Amino acid sequence: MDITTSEVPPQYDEFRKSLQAFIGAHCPPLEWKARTGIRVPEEEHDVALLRQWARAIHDAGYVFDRFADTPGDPYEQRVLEEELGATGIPYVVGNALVAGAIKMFGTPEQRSAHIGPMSRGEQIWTQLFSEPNAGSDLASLQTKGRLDGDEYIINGQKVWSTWAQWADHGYLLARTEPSPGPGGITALILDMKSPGIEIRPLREMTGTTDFNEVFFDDVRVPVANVIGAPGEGWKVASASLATERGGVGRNLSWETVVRLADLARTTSRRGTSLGDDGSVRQQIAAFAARSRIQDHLGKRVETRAENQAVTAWDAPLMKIWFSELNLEMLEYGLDLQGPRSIVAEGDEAAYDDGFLQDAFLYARAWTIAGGSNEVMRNLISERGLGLPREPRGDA
Amino acid sequence: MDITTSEVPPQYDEFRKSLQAFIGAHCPPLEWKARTGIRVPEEEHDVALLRQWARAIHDAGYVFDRFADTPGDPYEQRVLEEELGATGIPYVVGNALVAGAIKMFGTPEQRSAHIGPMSRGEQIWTQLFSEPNAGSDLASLQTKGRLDGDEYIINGQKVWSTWAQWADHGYLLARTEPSPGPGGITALILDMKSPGIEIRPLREMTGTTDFNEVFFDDVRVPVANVIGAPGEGWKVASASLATERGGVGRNLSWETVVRLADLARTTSRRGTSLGDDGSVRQQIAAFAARSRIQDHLGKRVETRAENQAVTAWDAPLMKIWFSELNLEMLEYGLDLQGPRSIVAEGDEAAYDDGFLQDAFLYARAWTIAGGSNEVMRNLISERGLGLPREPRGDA
Amino acid sequence: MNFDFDDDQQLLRESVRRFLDERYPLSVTREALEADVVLDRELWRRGAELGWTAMLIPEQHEGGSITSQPLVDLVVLAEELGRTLNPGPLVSTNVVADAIARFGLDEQRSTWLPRIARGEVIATWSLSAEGTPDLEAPGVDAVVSEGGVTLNGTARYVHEAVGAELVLATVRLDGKAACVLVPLPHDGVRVRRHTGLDLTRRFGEITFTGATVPADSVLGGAEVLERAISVATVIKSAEATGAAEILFERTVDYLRDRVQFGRTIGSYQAIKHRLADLLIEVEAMRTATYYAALAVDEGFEDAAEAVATAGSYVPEAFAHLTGESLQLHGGIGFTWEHDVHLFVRRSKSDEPLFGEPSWHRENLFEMLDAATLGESA
Amino acid sequence: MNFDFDDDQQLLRESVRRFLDERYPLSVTREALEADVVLDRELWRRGAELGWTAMLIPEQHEGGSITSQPLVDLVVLAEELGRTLNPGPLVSTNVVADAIARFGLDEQRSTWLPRIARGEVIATWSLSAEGTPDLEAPGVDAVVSEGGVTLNGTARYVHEAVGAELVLATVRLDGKAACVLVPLPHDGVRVRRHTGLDLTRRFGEITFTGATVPADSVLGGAEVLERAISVATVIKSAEATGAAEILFERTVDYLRDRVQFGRTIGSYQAIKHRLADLLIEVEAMRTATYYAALAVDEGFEDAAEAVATAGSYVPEAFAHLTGESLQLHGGIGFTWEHDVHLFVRRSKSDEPLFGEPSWHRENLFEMLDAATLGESA
Repeated sequence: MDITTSEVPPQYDEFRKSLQAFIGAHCPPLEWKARTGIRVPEEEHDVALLRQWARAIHDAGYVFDRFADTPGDPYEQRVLEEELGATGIPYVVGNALVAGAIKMFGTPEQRSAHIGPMSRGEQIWTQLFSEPNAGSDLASLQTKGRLDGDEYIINGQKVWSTWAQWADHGYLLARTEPSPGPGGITALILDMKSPGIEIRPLREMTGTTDFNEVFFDDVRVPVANVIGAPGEGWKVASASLATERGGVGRNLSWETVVRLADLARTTSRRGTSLGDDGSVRQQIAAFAARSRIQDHLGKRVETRAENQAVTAWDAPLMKIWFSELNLEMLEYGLDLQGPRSIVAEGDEAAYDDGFLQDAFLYARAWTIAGGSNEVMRNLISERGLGLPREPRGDA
Repeated sequence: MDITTSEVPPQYDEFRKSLQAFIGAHCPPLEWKARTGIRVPEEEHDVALLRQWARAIHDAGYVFDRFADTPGDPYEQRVLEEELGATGIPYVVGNALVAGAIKMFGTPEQRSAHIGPMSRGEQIWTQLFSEPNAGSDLASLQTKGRLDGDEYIINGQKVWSTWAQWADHGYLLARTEPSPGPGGITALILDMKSPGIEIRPLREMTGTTDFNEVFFDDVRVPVANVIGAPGEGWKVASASLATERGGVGRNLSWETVVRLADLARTTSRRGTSLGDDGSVRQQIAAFAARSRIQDHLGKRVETRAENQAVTAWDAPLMKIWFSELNLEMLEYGLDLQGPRSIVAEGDEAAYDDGFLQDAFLYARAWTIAGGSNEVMRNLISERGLGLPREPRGDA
Repeated sequence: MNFDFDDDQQLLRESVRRFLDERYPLSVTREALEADVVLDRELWRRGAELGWTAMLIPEQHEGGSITSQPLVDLVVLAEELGRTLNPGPLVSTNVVADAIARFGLDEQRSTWLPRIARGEVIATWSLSAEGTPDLEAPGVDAVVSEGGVTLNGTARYVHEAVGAELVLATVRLDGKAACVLVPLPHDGVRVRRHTGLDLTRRFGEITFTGATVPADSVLGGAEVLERAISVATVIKSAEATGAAEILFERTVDYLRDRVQFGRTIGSYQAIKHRLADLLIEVEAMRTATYYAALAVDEGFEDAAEAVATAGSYVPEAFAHLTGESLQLHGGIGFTWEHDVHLFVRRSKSDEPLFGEPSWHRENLFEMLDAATLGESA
Repeated sequence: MNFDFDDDQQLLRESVRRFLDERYPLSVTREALEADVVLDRELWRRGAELGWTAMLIPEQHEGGSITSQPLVDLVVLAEELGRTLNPGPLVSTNVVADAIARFGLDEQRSTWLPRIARGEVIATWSLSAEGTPDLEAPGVDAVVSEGGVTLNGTARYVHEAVGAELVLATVRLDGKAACVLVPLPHDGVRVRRHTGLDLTRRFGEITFTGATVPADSVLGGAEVLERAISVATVIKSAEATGAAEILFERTVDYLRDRVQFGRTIGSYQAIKHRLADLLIEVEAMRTATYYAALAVDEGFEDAAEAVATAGSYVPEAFAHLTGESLQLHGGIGFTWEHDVHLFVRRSKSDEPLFGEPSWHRENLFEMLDAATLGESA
C-alpha cells in the first residue's frame, strides 16, 4: 500500500519567491469577489482583466501541465497551483476541461487552434455536458446531433454551464445520429457565436449569476470539430474528467472545517467559548473525520482509475460525500454564529463578510447540479448494485 | 382550544391506599421479568399465576371500563390503571382489544360468553390482524374466509400475534367471500383450539418468545362468530383500535427520557459527569422535546377521532414518530453507557440489569411489526398525499 | 378535549387569509424586496385593523382578542402571515405590546397601546449585541443617571429597527437584565440597517450613546424578559409553521405535476418517503406550537417546558423542511426567480432569533434534570 | 500511488477466507454460542498457523508479517475474521504481542511471543473498571511493593478474559498510566465471565486483590497505552469493515430476491437509495481503516489523527449499517434464527471498546484545534 505525496523540496523556495513577486506585481484588481465554488465575473471589465492576467502568466513563462506538450516539473506545478490558488481568483479563464481532451484525442489542427490561445487567455471555454433530466449521467443525454453532409445539426438543451455567457467555445457532448457505436455520444468543439445558440444566464438563489442554460436550435457544427472519433464521446469525456478528478471540493471541505473551528473559538455563549462546548467539539470533530475520509476516498478512486478498475459508484460516491458534508457543515456554520448568521456579505457585523452565508446558499449547487444526489443514488443502486431500474413512465 | 386532563382529587387517596394494600397482598410472584414492550410469559406456571391475579382483581370488585357495561368512575379508572401499571406486570391476561369490539358490535350471546370470562382471566385472547405482506394495512389483508353453509373456511397466515401461544380465542380479520361490501373484511371470533390452526411461537432476536406466527388451513368458524356484520370488519377493527388509541408507547418514550437523564447523571467520562457534558445535554433535551411532542401529537389525533375527522396519516404518523424516537433513544442509551453497554441482563455489572440493552433489541419490534415504517411511509404518501401508488410487479 | 381551533378562530383565519391573498401575497413582498422597500406601512395598518397587533392589548386600549386565549388567537394570525412570508414585525410588536400591557404604567399603556393596536406605531424589541438573550454577551448597559436611565452600547439583529417608533431594549442594569422603553427617534440613538440573509425582512442595529430616558421607562427585569421570550417563541413558531405548511403544499404539488424520465417525480418512492417525513414534520411543528401557545395562555405547569420544546424543535424542523423542499425542486429551486430560496432564507434567519434552538435545549435539559432528579429519587 | 492491497496480501486474504469458510464459518460460531462454548481453542491454534497472531511479532520469535506494513497485513486478516463474526480475541492478542515485542525485555519476548504466535497463549488486554482508557475512571491501582508491583482493583469488559493465559493490565501507578504483564491464572487474580450483548464473543471481569508481579512486568506507561490503542483501533475497524461488507452483501442479495407486493423489495426506490447510502458507508469504513493502518505503519505525521478518524467514524457507521440491515430485512430479521441480530449485537458491543467514538472525537478536536490555531493565525 502506498499513498505518499512528498513535500516540496526547499530548492523550490526561490521559484516560489519569484512567483510571489510576479503575483504581487500582476494580480488584477477585480470587482469580482472571491466566494465559494465556481463563480463567474458579472462584469465584462473583470473578464478583460482576467484575460490579461492569464496572458501575463503565460508571458512570464509559467506553463500549466494542461496546456503543455510535455509535463512540467511536478514540484513547480504544485507551487504554481498553490500560490495562484492562494490569490483566490481564477488563473485559467473559463472552464479548461477540454484542454485534456484535445491534447489526448484532438487533431494537430485542433491542438494548435486551441491549446495556445486557451493558455494565453484568448479563448474562454464552457463545458456543455449537463442536461435538465440527465445531470452528468451521459447515458441519458438527449441533445441530438444529426449528420447532414459534413456538418452535425445540433438540437437540445444544456444546463449548469459555467462561463457560457463569456465563452468563445464550448466543449459539447451530443448524441449523434446515425449512432456510430455504443452510447453514440460524440464530443464536439462548438463555436459559441454560431447561429442558433441561445445563452440564458441564470440568476441563482445566491443572487449571483454563475450558471447558464444553453439552447441549441439547428446549430451547425463541422464534422472537423469532432474530438476523437464520432461515438467516442463517452471515452473522451471520461478521460478528460479523469485528468481533473478528485480536485473538486477536496480542499474545500477541509477549509470549511478550519473555518468552523475558528468560528467556534471566537464565539461565546453564556459566557463560554463555543470551542469549549462539548456538543460543538463533537460536531466539528465528526465533520473533520468525514473531511479526512473524503481525501482518502479520493485516493481510493484515483487508485482504481490508475488500475483501470473504475466502478460505477466512484464518481457518484465522491459527489454525494462531498456535497452533503459540505452542506451540513455550512448549515452548522450558520447555526454556530447564532443571530449573527442573519446578516450577510456587505454588512459590517457579518462574520468573515458573510462568506459562510453565501457558501450555505451555494452549497445546493453541489447537491443538485451535475446530476442531483437523487440521480446519483439511482446510479449507485442500479449500475453499482445491479438492482432493478426504475420503470420509466413512457415505457 | 382545550386539552386539560384534571388531577385526581384527594378524596381518591383512600381508594388508592386500599388498592395498594390489595396489590401488596395479591401481586403474583412471577418467573417472568418486566421488560420493555409487550412481553409474554414463557412458562405455563406464570400464565396460571396471571389468570389467578386477574381473577383476584375481579373478585375484589375492581372493574375495568373495557369489561364494564357502564363506564366506571373515571378517576377510579385512572388510579386503577396507574397503580396496577406501576407493578410492571400485566393485569389483563392476553390481548383484550376484542372487548371493545364485542361491547360495541357483539351480540348479547357474544357479550355474555366472553366479556365476563375475559375480565376473570378465564379467557386469554390474541389479536390476528397483521400479515407478512400487509402489516396492519387492512386493505392488503390476504387471509381468506370462504362462506360454506353457516361456516367460514379460513385459510391464510398471521404474524406478530402476541399471546397466541397461550390464547383460548382469537380476534381475527379475514377477507370473506363472497365479498359483502367495500373492503369485504369481516371480524370473527376464533376458537384457538379449532382444527387447522398452527401456532408457531417465534424466538425473537431479544432471546424471548413474545410473538407468534399463526397459520390457518381450512379452519372452520361459525357465522355466529362474526362480530358486527360480514364486511364490517374494517369498521369494527377501527372502532376497537380507537378505544385503545394513543396508549402504545406514550409514556414509554418519556420513561426512556428519564432513564437517559438518570444514566447521564450517574456516568462519568474523563472525570466529569455526562450530565455536565454539552453534547449529552443537547441530545437528551432533543429527545425530551420529541417525547413531549409525541404526547401532544397524540392529543391532536384524539381530537380528530372525536371530531370524526381521522386522516390517513394519523396512525402511521404516531407509529413512525414513537418507534423511531424510541429506537434512537435506546441506541443512545447504549452509547451513553460506553463499554458498560456490552453486558446484559443477568450480569452484576449491567446498568439497570440490562433493561436498556433488551429494550434496544426490542425496539425493532416497533419499527417493523404492525406494518413496517416503510409501509407506513407509503400509506402517508399515497393515501395521505395522494401521490401515485407503487406499481405492483404482478400488474 | 379539543386540541384544535374554535370556530371564531377559524373565521379569523379565513378573513386574514383573504386579506393576505388579495393585498399582501408573497408576490407583493417579492416586488418590494426587488425595489428595496420591504415593509409597506399602509398595508401594515390595514393588517392592524384585522387585529394583528391587538390580541395582547386590553380592550380599554383599543385591543382585544378573539377568545380567552390570546396567544392561540395570535397563532392563527402568525400562521397566515407566515404562509406569505410577510415582512411585518409581528413578533416584536406583539412582544412589546404585551410587555407594556402587563408591566407598563397607565400612562405608558394609554400612550402606546392604542397606537400599536392601530398599526401606527411599529414597536421592536432588542436583545444583546449578539442578538441573544444572554446577559453574559456584550450589549447595552444602563445606569441610573440624574435625568433617569442612561443607555450605552449596541443591540443587533433587531427586526424592523429602521422604521420603528418604539424599542423595548433589553439592557444590563446593576448586573441584571432590565427592559427599557425607548421612543424612536431619540437623542443618542442611532439605527443602521443590516444587509440580511432573509430578503423578506429587514433588520437593524441600534446603537445607544448616552441615550437617556425617564427612570420609569424601565418596565422590569427578568420576568419581563422571560415573558417576552415565551410570547416571541410562540409567534415565531407559528409563523414558521404557516410558512412550512404552504411550502410543503407547493412542493407536493410541484412533484405531483413535474415529469422526469416519463413519470411524475412524486411517483418515485424515495421522494414519496421524504415527503411523508415532511408531512410528519409539519404536523409536529403545528402541534408543538399550539401546545406552547395553550400552555402559556392557560399557565400550565409545563408552560416553560412547552416553550423550550417549541423553541428548539420548530425552527430546526422548519430549516430542514425548506432545505428538503429546495433539494426536491432540483435546478429550478436553485434559481433566484423561484420562491423556495426565500423560504430557505427565512427559515435560517428565523432559527437563531429570540433564543437559539441550542439555548432552548439547554433550558429544557435543566428543567428535565431538576424534574427527573425528583422522579427517580 | 496504490491505495490498495499488494498481491501477497491478496493471497493472504484468499487463504484465510478459504480456511474460515471451511473450518470456522459463522454457522460454527452459532452452534458454539447455542452450546455456550464460544472460542474453539483448537481452531484458534489453526488460525495462528495462518498468521493471525504473528504479524506484529519479530521473526526471531516465530512471528513475521507478509509485507513491510504489518498492520496493513493485519487489516486483511481482521476483515476476513470480521466477515464471519469470529469470536477470537484478535485485537487483544495482537495488542499484547505488539506491546511485548516493542516494549518487553528479551526474556519476556522469548517467553511469550513464540507461544502467542503459535496460538498456544491467548493474551488479553484490560483497561479501567469502566472499560475505558480513562485514567480518571476507577480501575486497577498498582503500587511498588517489596515483591515487585502489587495490583488492586477491577478491570471489566475484557475480551476472552476467562480463557486467557496472559493479561496486559492498564493500571494507575503513581497517578500515571502503566501497562503491566500478568500471567494467568495468578494468585490474587479472579476472573468472572460477563453475560454479554454480543453473543459471538465472550468478555470477562478481572479482579486483582493484592496480586503481585515482578517489577519488570511493567512494560511502560502512556506510550505503551497509546500504541496499544492505535493497534486496537485499526484491527477493530478492520473487523467491523469485514462484518459490514458481508452483511451488506447479504442484505442486497436478500432484497434482490425477496418479493413483496409482486416486486422484489430491491426494486423500490426508497430501498435502493438506502442501499446506495450503505454502499458509501462501507466504502468509507474501508477507506478510514486502510488509511489508519497505513499511517500508523508508516509513521505518517497524521497517524494519530487517522486513528481518531477511524475510531470515531467506523464503529458508528457499522452500527448504523447493521440497524439498517435489520430494518430492511423486516420481520425475518427480528427472529433469533436469522443472523442479522448477531451483527447488530457485535456492532453495538464493539462500538465503545478501546476508546468510544466520542472519546476519539474529543481527541480529534484537540488535534484540530491545535493545528488550525496555527493555520488561521
